[in-house]
Amino acid sequence: MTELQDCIEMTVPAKPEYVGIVRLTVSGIANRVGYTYDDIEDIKVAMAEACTNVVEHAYQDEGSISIRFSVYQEYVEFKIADCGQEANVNALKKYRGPIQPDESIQDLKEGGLGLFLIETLMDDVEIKQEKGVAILMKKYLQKDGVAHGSDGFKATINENR
Amino acid sequence: MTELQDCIEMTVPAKPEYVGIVRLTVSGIANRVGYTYDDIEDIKVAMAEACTNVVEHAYQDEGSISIRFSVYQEYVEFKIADCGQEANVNALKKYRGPIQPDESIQDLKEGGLGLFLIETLMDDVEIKQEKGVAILMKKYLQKDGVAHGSDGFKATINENR
Amino acid sequence: MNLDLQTKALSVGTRLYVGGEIDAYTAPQLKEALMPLVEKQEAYVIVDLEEVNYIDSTGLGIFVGALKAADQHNSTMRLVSLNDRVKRLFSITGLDEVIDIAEKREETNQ
Amino acid sequence: MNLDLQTKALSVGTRLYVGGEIDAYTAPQLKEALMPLVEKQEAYVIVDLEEVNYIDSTGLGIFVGALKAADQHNSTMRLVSLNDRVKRLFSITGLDEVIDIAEKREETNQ
Ligand SMILES: Nc1ncnc2c1ncn2[C@@H]1O[C@H](COP(=O)(O)OP(=O)(O)O)[C@@H](O)[C@H]1O
Ligand SMILES: Nc1ncnc2c1ncn2[C@@H]1O[C@H](COP(=O)(O)OP(=O)(O)O)[C@@H](O)[C@H]1O
Repeated sequence: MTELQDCIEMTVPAKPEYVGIVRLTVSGIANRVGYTYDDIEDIKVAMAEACTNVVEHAYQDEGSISIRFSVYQEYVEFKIADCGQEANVNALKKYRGPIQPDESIQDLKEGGLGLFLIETLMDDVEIKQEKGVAILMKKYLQKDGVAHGSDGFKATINENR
Repeated sequence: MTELQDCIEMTVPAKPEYVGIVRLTVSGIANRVGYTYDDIEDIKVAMAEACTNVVEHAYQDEGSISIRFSVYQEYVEFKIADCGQEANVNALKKYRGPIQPDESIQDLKEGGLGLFLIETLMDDVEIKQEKGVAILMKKYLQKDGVAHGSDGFKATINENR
Repeated sequence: MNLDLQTKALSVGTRLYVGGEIDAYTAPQLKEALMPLVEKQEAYVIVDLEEVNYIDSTGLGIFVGALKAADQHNSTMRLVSLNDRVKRLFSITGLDEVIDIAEKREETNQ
Repeated sequence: MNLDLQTKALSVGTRLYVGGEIDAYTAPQLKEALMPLVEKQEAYVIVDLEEVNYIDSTGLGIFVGALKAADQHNSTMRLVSLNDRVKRLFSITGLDEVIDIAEKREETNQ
């Protein structure tokens, strides 16, 4: 039922100019696998967030981003990993939410939305300590117009189209 | 002068549906590196030919295509490798040319143009026996409108644009 | 990522419109649409490649196969509206010498 | 793969047209164009995102920074012509509650 069908791997330098190339590859794979237009865009954002985190936080010097796509019948598991310094993975798991409208403008932070977006856009997200930080995220394929997983927001958006 | 700048690697299943995904990634990388439009299209064809050969000839059963892009200042080296059975690499190195107009139609072959296209479109091509067959090909970046390498045909085409 | 394939009956013959990228994945779709057309006796088949933006040797091979089948059935196959990139691959491989390819884009409205 | 950035002087204020994908690679370009506009005292800046088809948190962060700078300089920043995808990311993150975003596409011709 959830037998692995295909596995695609990719390694790129941890530099900002490669995040767009990863997005291009992601859109090709997601398209081929059969995701809806909106799901493809969500996956592109989530993947870019994970890659950008590696670019910005994983390495002192140079390093690379390892990406793996595991294609199953009902979902794809996306893994983004680095070999950076030991990160405080528990800190990465703390509660994240959207910006609060009652915050004063000067208290708003310019960062800190990446992991929140990943968790919101993907169906199942796991953060692990491996050689560096590894993020595993699943996105279920929508069949017969019914969204699997618990992404109620997306279901609403789709209805509006 | 020709110091390695970036290295990108990719592994995909040796199935026809992944050749287009490789092309998409190739176009993203070639674009970023700064190739002209025509060069990008040439590289896409050459990469697709090499990948299609792996899909069609390398494995009895399943297998994968390994791709590596080594970005240097003046060129990119593209490597496509498989882990298929031992192939007769010498046979792969025999002379190849275009179709002869005096051949009778019924003698024309439907295949056999892949390696010829690779050799014509890329600047420097090497075929090696490694775990399976490995093809290494270089494409120089055009600077100041002057083509490096010996690709006279392309230069003519460019003039017509 | 599939080909877009449509046929239209002409006063004489058939026009096959092809759109998309012709590669190892999509070539079988082209073959399935094209072969039955050229395998009729004395057929006249125009293949319109205006919407094709990519072709490689797998696609070229389909046209070689179709040419041979057309030849066997006294049929005619003509390719029209090739963009520069697609045309170029027919030229490099020498296939433009054996396959009937309309020279100018204007010739396509026949 | 760079951003397309153009400014136009309005009878009151400035309009910044942005085109392309706003991500970690291009966000610095946006920042460089946008910050000087909102860092003027009592400026009025319209950012036209009609040609932006992708944004992620790095790009959202630039707008948060610009909002803070605008606030410090008694300036106004208004985002217009967002496509559904881009708008959606401002909504999910709650940024549409703090940043002035024109509701309908029509409102952009001011
Ligand atoms: N790959 C990583 N390696 C090390 N630290 C990371 C990694 N990814 C995320 N982090 C940490 O988690 C924090 C939150 O990440 P995120 O929500 O994406 O926001 P931002 O990147 O804008 O700070 C980062 O500031 C960083 O400290
Ligand atoms: N990766 C490979 N593994 C094994 N054999 C190969 C490989 N690539 C090419 N070959 C051999 O070289 C021949 C010529 O290849 P090519 O010029 O691409 O034409 P075609 O693939 O249409 O036969 C193939 O028919 C095959 O026998």
